[in-house]
Amino acid sequence: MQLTNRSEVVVNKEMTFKERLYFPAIISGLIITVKHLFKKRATVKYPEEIRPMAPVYRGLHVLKRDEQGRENCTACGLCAVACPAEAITMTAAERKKGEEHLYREEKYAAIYEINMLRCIFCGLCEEACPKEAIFLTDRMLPSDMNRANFIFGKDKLVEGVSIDSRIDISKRTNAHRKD
Amino acid sequence: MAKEGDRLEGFEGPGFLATSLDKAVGMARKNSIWPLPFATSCCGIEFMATMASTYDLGRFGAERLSFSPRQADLLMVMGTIAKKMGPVLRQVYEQMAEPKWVIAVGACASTGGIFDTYSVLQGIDRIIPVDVYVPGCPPRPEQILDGVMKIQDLIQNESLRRRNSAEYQDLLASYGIE
Amino acid sequence: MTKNQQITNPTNTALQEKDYTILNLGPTHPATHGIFQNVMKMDGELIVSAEPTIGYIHRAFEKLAERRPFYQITPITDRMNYCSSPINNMGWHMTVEKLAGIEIPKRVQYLRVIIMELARISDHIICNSVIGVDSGAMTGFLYIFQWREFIYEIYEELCGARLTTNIGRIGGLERDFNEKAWEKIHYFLKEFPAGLKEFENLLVRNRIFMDRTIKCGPITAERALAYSFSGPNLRAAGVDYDVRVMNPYSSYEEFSFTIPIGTNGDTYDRFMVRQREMWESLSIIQQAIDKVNALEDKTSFHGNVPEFFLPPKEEVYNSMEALIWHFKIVMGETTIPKGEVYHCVEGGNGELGFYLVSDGGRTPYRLHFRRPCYIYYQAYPEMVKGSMLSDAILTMSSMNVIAGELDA
Amino acid sequence: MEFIIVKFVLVVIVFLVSLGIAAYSTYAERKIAAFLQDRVGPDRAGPFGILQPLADGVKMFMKEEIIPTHADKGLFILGPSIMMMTACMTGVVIPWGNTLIINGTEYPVQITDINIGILYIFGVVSIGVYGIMIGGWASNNKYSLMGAIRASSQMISYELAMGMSIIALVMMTGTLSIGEIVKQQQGMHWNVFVQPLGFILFIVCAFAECNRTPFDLPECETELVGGYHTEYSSMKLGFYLFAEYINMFISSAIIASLYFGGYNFPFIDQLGLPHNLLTLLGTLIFFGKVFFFIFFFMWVRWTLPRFRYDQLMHVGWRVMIPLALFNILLTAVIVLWQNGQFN
Repeated sequence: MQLTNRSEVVVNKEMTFKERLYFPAIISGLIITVKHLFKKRATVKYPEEIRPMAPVYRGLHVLKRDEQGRENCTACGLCAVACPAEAITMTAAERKKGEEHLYREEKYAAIYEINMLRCIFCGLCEEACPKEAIFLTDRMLPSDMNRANFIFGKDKLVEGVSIDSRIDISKRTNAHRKD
Repeated sequence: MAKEGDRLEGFEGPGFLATSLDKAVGMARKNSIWPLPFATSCCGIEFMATMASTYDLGRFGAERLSFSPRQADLLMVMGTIAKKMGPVLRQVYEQMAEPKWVIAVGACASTGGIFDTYSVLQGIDRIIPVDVYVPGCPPRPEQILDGVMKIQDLIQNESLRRRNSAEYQDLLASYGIE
Repeated sequence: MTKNQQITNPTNTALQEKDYTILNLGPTHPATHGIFQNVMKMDGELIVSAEPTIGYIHRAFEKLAERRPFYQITPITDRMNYCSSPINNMGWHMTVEKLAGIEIPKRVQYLRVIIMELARISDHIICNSVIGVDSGAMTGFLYIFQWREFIYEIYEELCGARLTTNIGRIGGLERDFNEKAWEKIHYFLKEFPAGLKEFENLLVRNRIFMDRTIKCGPITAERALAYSFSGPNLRAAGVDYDVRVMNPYSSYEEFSFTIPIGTNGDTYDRFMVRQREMWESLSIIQQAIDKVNALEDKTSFHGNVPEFFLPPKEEVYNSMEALIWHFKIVMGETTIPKGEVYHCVEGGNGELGFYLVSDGGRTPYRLHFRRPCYIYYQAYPEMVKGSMLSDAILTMSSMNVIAGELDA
Repeated sequence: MEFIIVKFVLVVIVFLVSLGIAAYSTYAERKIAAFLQDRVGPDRAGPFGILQPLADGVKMFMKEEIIPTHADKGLFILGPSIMMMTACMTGVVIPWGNTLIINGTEYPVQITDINIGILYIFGVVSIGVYGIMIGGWASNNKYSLMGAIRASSQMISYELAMGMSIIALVMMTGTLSIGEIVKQQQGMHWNVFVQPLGFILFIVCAFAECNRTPFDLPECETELVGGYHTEYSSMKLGFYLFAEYINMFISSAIIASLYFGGYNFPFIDQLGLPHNLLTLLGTLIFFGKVFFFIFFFMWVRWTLPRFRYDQLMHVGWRVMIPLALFNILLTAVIVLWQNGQFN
């Protein structure tokens, strides 16, 4: 049945005498496979070597601090709304006097939990965040034997205060949404 | 698992001979895991990637897939398990020969993931005991390999007697598996 | 071997119901891709009748989508045909854009074409190499899968994920292609043909493979149309129907490519049609790159739709309007007009349709996915009837039936 | 007495070598498959994964034995036992080397050179089919049963062609003793040059007899899950898998001795080495040939797709057997002509 003039029959089911003999095709197949004996192995031996990942890879989340070491998150809840898997929960708290060095905004997340087993790493939370607080990073999440360990609280999500323990996300922010 | 690891060192434990036997058998078992890929959806494709040349699960001695549960050591549940599939999964688990381990790969198998709906089982640990959870949707092959290595650690430190112990029987009983 | 296809048991007439074997193929059979059950009535190795059962991986996509804002449905579409999730993503975005009447710049359309054709290649790689695996030739799979792995790398540069990409947003792409992505695409275009050729050499003219696949699970054009087949499976039956040509989207009308068709819709036809489509996809990608380079517009990666596309972060901090849009979009409070729309794209394995009914609320009123696999699977009993068990398995893998999409 | 001791030592050596080579064939199979597929293969059990067969063996021994409730218990155990036993028995008649001269006595490096060696091998191999058949039947599983049916019909069909291809060889050599056949191939007079068609038929049948791809229908994973051994676990499964590799080793040895001169190699007389050293060298060369064929078995396995059941039968009955008959006819004509019967 012809609907357009762009079609072309691409199948040839007639076998030539040579193809009927089995052996020519078998031998050429054997030659193809044996050539690979001498090729470079494609394998990346994972625990010893690590395959380079794209800097924009969507892996383990991080809650960023600003330059002065204050948490960016203001517990607006947009990430929780945007999460299709409903993996994020948070409880907001009012910043008290004397805590200005801890939290950038007046409101902060007292509890911030991501259920890493629910999370589908789609990156919508990162996009939804208006405060550049949550980012997905190119770190991998390790497996675990205990299901309860996958509820990541602030202790595991917030990056360290010292400069060394900061997580570099500059590649993401630069590449991200720049007109 | 840590408990058994400790007991290996102790004097009142099964004794030196037994522990070295445990260790030798553990070494052997850990390097000869035959996985049963229970691949239902997306994670199955990533498992293909794990089996393929770039990651090569075969390095861990695990390239011999055994689709028959009798011969498998490791049940890898990959992908969504719907409620209709639950009994099947459980039957496969029951058919496996001891010692057996289970790894839940991906969000769907571990918790149901994004599919919090009427038809999806919210985690396979509601019907069978799970040893290692691998997060991600789907996890990278590296993460799957990481999970397999965790299983290897478990196997290495497992006492030969664990499968006969009362705790293990209780664990199975709590899932209603005799 | 053509004569042997329709072997019938000489004692067939004398057989009674109790003489047949009932064989349960699945739900955990190694060759059911995903989860199906086929209850086969067997006469020795011959299949007398097959009865497929579905629902083993029903995940209620449509219901799930009906309580999600439009932009959150993209990750759900990822998980339908997970071998080519970018096509699903793009299809969904285009559906919403069609309903909301959003204009997409030419550059974005071409970029989308590149992504979709890459996805098509990766889908066909899986399908064709799995035909190889199911017929016993494992090695070709491992050779060609390295190229799929490379496509994963390209995806990773584009969106940050390998399989479930969640690529693109309503109104455009979430970010422009970076240098590394372009580099990798060019490398792919240069090196992949050799790999594909090698894979073809390994199987295509091998008599064992030809004997296995020719006349295996055939379907005529009439029956295929009656079942409303589409995609490579329909083309293999000899109907040159391609959504990209018949109902162009995303500027596909500007590209020139041939529609490969087969003759009688058997496994070999399906294999060859997919194989040729990969070559066509390569040429389409090349044309798209040329078109992108020829455009004046070098930067745009989304349409000018502030009510759908999230503003850049700097603007969110500095302008009140952008902040309001940001909140409105994330909360799903953007106004989508009332109405209903059907949009279809040429997915990895057929016409992937989205039927969307909107009542103007924040979620779809009703959303139906036209999943091609669901349709193919209806024809499966007819296609395998009278053939052998091995044929049934090859037919299954060559139809590229994907459980996640089938059961939705 | 001395005779018994010598034979006993030989038997033990051959038995251990067969087992060792079979064990390391599993390792080789994995490594070769990996190398052909751009992978690395097992490399974490010991250096280069060299302890992999050991790990597999220990694991299988320590695994739980399952005998399904509906299985016939006696036959279920009998299946793998027959398979393993017959696999180990065939090594008896293969000449592993020339004679060794110790203290003036000549000892052949062959357990026994019975004058119907070829028939013995055929007899033992055909018993091996029962291992698969009984195992598949006793499992009481439809997939196993199908595997068993496939295996038995395949073995029977291909044994015929195999036997016929050998008949031509026997007509040329005039003996059924393998030791004698090898001796006749002194130097470079290998039978493969005079019986090329017979060799091709024989090696194709050897593939079928060993259930290797492209003839691995009895256990083809994607159709029958595990084929005849679907229900087997632990060491019973191990026996099945192990027997397959021993069979492969023995087939390679038979191919090497029947068609590739066994322990003979060119210029064997011109080296001027002591007899014992030559014998040792010959044995090494023989094993080299065997290893090449084992490699060939694996190489083919990881390249080709498999046949379908009816195509397999088609090839067996309508291609192989006529060809074998033609080969017999051709050989007969040539033998008669050489003997001057046509003059």
